[in-house]
Amino acid sequence: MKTFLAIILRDVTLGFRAGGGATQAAMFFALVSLVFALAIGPEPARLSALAAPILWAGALLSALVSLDRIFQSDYEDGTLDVLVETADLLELRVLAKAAAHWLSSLLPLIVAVPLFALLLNLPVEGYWPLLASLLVGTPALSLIGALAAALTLALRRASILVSILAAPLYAPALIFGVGAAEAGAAGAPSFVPTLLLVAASSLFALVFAPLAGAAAIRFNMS
Amino acid sequence: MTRKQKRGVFIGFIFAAAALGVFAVLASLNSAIAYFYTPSDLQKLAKPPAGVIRLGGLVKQGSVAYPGGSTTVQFVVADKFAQTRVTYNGILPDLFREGQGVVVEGKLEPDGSVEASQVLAKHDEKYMPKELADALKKQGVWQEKNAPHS
Amino acid sequence: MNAALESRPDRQSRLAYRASLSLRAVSVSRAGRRVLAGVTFDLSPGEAIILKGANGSGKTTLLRAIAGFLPAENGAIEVQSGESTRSSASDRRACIAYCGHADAVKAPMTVRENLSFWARLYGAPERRIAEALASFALQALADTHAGALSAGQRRRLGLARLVIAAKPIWLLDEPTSSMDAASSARLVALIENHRREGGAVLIATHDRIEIEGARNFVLEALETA
Amino acid sequence: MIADLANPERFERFVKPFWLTASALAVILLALGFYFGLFHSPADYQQGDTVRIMYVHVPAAMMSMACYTAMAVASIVGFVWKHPLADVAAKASAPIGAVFTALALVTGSLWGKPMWGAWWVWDARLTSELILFFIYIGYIAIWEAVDDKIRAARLAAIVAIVGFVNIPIIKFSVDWWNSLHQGESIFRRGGPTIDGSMLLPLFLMIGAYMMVYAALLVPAMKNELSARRIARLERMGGVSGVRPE
Repeated sequence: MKTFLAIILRDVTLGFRAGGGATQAAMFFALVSLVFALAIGPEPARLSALAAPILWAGALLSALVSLDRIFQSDYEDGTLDVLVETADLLELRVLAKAAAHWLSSLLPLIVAVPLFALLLNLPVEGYWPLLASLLVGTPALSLIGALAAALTLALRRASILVSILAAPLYAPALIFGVGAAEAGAAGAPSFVPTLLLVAASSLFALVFAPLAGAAAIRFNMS
Repeated sequence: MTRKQKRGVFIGFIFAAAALGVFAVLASLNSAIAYFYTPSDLQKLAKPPAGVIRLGGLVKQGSVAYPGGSTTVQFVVADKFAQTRVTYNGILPDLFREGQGVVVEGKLEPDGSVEASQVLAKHDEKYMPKELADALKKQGVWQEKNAPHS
Repeated sequence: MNAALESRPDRQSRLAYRASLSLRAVSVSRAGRRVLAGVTFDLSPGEAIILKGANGSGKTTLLRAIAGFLPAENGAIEVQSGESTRSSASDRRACIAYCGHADAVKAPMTVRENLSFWARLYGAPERRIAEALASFALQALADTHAGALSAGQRRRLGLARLVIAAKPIWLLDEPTSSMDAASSARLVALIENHRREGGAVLIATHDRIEIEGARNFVLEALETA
Repeated sequence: MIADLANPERFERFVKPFWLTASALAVILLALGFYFGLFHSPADYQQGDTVRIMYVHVPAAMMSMACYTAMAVASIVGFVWKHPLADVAAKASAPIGAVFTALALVTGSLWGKPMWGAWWVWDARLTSELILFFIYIGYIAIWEAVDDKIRAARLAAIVAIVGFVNIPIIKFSVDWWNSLHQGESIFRRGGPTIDGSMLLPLFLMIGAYMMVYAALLVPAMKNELSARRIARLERMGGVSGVRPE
């Protein structure tokens, strides 16, 4: 547990230091939101209807662009050797790396969501459902992303392949996440059940990502 | 903790997560997560949803009308408990007819009707030669079971 | 075992237990091609082996196979420690510290932060960080960002991990690359101390390295095809 | 015995009779299926002649999932028992399955426009089938990206096994969610809801697609086995042993 926390702490620290990329993910998120807003035009009604999908898509894209950071640098500088060498359970290391990715790349962005929701004219009733669906659903992005990153860690210029592998598995979290945010905003009775499906996406990712990710790392180290 | 104990705890943790995930799915399946709202769903909403919605149900028998002989068509989409009026200006799919299941995409108007931008016909899983259907109808054993599959 | 370690205050007995390594007819393949075949040798406590061989002869492959990163296709790689024989990769790792080509050093962190992260991973007590700094004369650089270190200084920091890990068997891949003479001498001294404590060392290198009583092995192409 | 089949020549000799049979059956069944489907089956009481798209669409959709299942099973076998033939079978299945998936999507789209009134809708069945296509792409991409074929096989196997979760989702999507896509009409309780006169061409086409899969799989596997052997011969480098100096 102590080493688990130590790895998370180190990765989060590295993420926020110069060149760490955590701020890059947040800036990318801002950029995506801005680009969508510009493309859709200033009409408030259209923007407010699309605010939740835009912010979810922005979170997903920010996750995708930050994935190759999860294992690549550790692989290149030899840290991964040490992480594997000292691991009782490699699965827990993968879990720690995914948690660190979520904390450094996605949590700051969720914190910033209310601001962007304001810019995109999201109705007040939509804030809590959107934040809830992001909090429950984005762990799936980090977990699945860690698996995709583990699969491609030995490849140079893997960022596109990482996206190709991760994106199809992101679909349930995205679809149900947006669905829950919209149902919640509309006060529809399907809010809670949809949110449960978002949670299920994260939980299933929690089950298979560490197992498959650890297997992928073992094969990539050999 | 030894490695064996850690592994035991981890496996327990994995199973717990999987069980929770299955539970979440089952709990959510009890209430329909629809591609569309039904007319009764729309009535139950606390606040009418902004933007584009989808409405699914049966085209009510005898409700299809072309006011003013134009291309604008009006009809009523109904389920067992409620109905919603729909206005649409455009080409209807081949399968559109009274009694048939449809999914309508459009904006919910303040008066509770839907201004459709697209009308989709829902097909059921029944496949039958035309001649056979006609024969059955003639014999009077034909049953209208075109309700959307639920 | 850790408890026994903590109870001894003297620096001499950093090593809590001894272990010997034995390879029996080990063959290893990479990418479907056999790289090593019939590798057999023993490494007992207090011993040192220097492994030479041309580029591509499989030195790194052998070290990584022993460290358990890649599987041996045939044969047995075993670590004997006390009564127990460890043959699986994960069991072996408990007795092995591997320093590869890459230093595992994180540039944005200071020297001390790097060391204390390793200390966490290996479950080493805090005081060993100071020992590690001292063993490679890194005290003055302790709060420097690792990114500002020279290649040789980075290498020293990377090798200081051995002090933190405190494992009986060291596997060193080109440890003296980009090191100056003084640093190399420090490494040799560290190795000598490790052997006195009962540790064993396997070094793969092109460089000349003078280690008293070390056995020299060569990896070279087998005659039979 | 099974290990010997990893040799391309022996593999070819062993599977040649199967391949010839499958190819012949594929041609015959396709011809019969098209004949019955286009000329010798009735128009539907609601869909008219558009129903004939079903004879191309339904088998393609079934095979898109069957190929994936075969690929996942072969991946598990390759992962656990490390047998090259299983890796090769999994790899060779992927492009065939991807083509079946694309065919199902395209023919479904052609049917959807006149019937539903839209080329494409984002309902659960269509979306999950599209995701299947992207998983195939990801699987093929990782094979392409990793040079070392043994490692590529293991990593791709992980992708295939993880991606398998999508298969039950496709299958049961029409039951779990209120989808626009119609429900199961063949393998359902109470028997098929398709009239017998339409089932005949449908089953002929399903059989034909299976034979097409087998007929395409065998040469693809053989090619891959040969490519592997060539790669192995090219890489024939020295084997090192250790000796005291």
